[in-house]
Amino acid sequence: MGVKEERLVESVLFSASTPVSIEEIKEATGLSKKKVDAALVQLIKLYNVERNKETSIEVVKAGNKYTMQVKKKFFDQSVMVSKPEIQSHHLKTLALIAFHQPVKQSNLRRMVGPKIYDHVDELSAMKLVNAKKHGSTEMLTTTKLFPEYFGIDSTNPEEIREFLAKKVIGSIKK
Amino acid sequence: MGVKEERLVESVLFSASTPVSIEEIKEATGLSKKKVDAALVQLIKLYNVERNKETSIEVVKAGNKYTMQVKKKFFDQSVMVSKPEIQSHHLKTLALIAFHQPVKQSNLRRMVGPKIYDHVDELSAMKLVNAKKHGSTEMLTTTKLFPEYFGIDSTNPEEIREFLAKKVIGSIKK
Amino acid sequence: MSRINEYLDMVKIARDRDGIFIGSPFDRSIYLAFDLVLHQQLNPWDIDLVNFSSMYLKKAQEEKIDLITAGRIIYMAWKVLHMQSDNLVVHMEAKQDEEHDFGWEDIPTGAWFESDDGYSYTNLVMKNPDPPLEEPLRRDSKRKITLIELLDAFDQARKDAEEYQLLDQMRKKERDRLALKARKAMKGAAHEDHLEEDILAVWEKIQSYPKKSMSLSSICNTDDFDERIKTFLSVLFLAYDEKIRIYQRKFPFGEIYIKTIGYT
Repeated sequence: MGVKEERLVESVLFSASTPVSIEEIKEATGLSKKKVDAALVQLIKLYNVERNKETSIEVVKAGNKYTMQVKKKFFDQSVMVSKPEIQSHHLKTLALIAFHQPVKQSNLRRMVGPKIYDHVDELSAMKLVNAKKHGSTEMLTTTKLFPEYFGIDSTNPEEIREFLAKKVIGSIKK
Repeated sequence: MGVKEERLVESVLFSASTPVSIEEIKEATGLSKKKVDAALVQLIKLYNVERNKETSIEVVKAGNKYTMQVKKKFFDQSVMVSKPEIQSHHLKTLALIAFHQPVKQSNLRRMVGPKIYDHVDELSAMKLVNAKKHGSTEMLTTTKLFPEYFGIDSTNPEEIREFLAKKVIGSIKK
Repeated sequence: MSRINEYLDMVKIARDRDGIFIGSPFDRSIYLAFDLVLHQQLNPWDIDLVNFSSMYLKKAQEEKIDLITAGRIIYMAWKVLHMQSDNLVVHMEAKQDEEHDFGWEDIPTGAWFESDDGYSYTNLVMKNPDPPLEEPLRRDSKRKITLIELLDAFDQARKDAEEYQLLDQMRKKERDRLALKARKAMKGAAHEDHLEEDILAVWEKIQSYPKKSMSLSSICNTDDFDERIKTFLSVLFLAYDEKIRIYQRKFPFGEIYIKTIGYT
């Protein structure tokens, strides 16, 4: 495994503004799947372990894709340069959908109130939530984009649920 | 000069999509000008000298601003995954305006349909297209920025037109 | 509940036939109780127990029913009525829910309130000021467009324009066909004779209006019913011909607005 492959994959992760799949990295770099895999393992190790204290950037698996992003502890400072896109209320509704999915819009309405209709519209438009007709209501799930967007290392609803539960419990302990 | 300041400035450079001024970095990080300056010097050294072979990213001064970018030799790989600045639909409209200029918005609408109104708004906002009131419609031309942007060696609409025509005909012949 | 309905039926039959004989004293007492409710036009869902009791006792004395049975019946009737009224409230609430909310099939699937985890998670998310999800900070870098891409785009745009022209011609043909059909259908109608002139007149009015956006009522005398209809019809035709765009802010009875901008 050459250092050069690692650099190629690094440049791709850096330049893509959204998470990229192994397939996309393969296409951009012309490397084999095996080499891309190995380079990703190396990069995750380099950024998150070896250089841990010497970089504010991390390489993470997001859904089935990979991405480079600012480490959480440096987040607040850089937030002024690139603003968050989703309102905090919408994020809460999204967190409820992700936890309870598949969840009926009518049940969600009972939890959050009628404002959820707007939220669901917004989240659907952002392609983070999927709404499927279900009798007189809609059945809501998160999309494939959801874990990618938030850098969650799983596409499995059960694991996403665990991730969220930990986050919520973490926020109480603070 | 602490390592922490270096990390803060690094995270700002990384997350900003365009080059940032010292003033902007100061504002985002809350650091003094002196500390920002020192951090930038350190970062340039770190990326371009110390890590030289262990990174595909560089920190450079662009005019009075600073930016993080992919090193030239990795550019080819990254261009495939990085998003273009102008959406392909808008780009088509821009090409039509450049070729037919000066062109009435109403004529352009007849050519490709009502979607051009949005496109013209967007292209005006990007300062690539100029829209001047002309009776009940608008007269569209490309701006001074247009030839600069595409490296076309002329600001004369007639010459831009000819240039495009030649290039397109050339590409058809191929 | 079905027993009560039986008794109510009995009362109805008794009243219809005027003085039916009820053998069992117990049934007879019940009958009397419900008879009272019906004849006194008491609201069975909102019965004043004290009032009901004294009336019942009075009647029971007249009819010579023993007081113990009468007391039991009063108690039972009251209980039953109470049950029924409770049931009614529940039923009405459910119905309201159904109308305002969703259908009966909307029984929670996730059972978010039944599972402790789901319940506390939901509560915590709602109560915490910060959502558990944070948007990561990534680079939103966009690259410049190359000249080659611009040329490709031009090539593509020319093809798009050709396609659009072709489609537009087809659309126009179809529009003309439909317009002709619509006008034929209007034949014999009161407005048919002057429709063309009306449309032209309204179009001129719209064009001479100092703004590109106007309300329907600003270009016609709203008190004149005929003129209102004429203007409205013409506006519909003009919108159909894509000369204007019409919209409403409030549906269905809000003001109709006309916009000419972009359709010059």
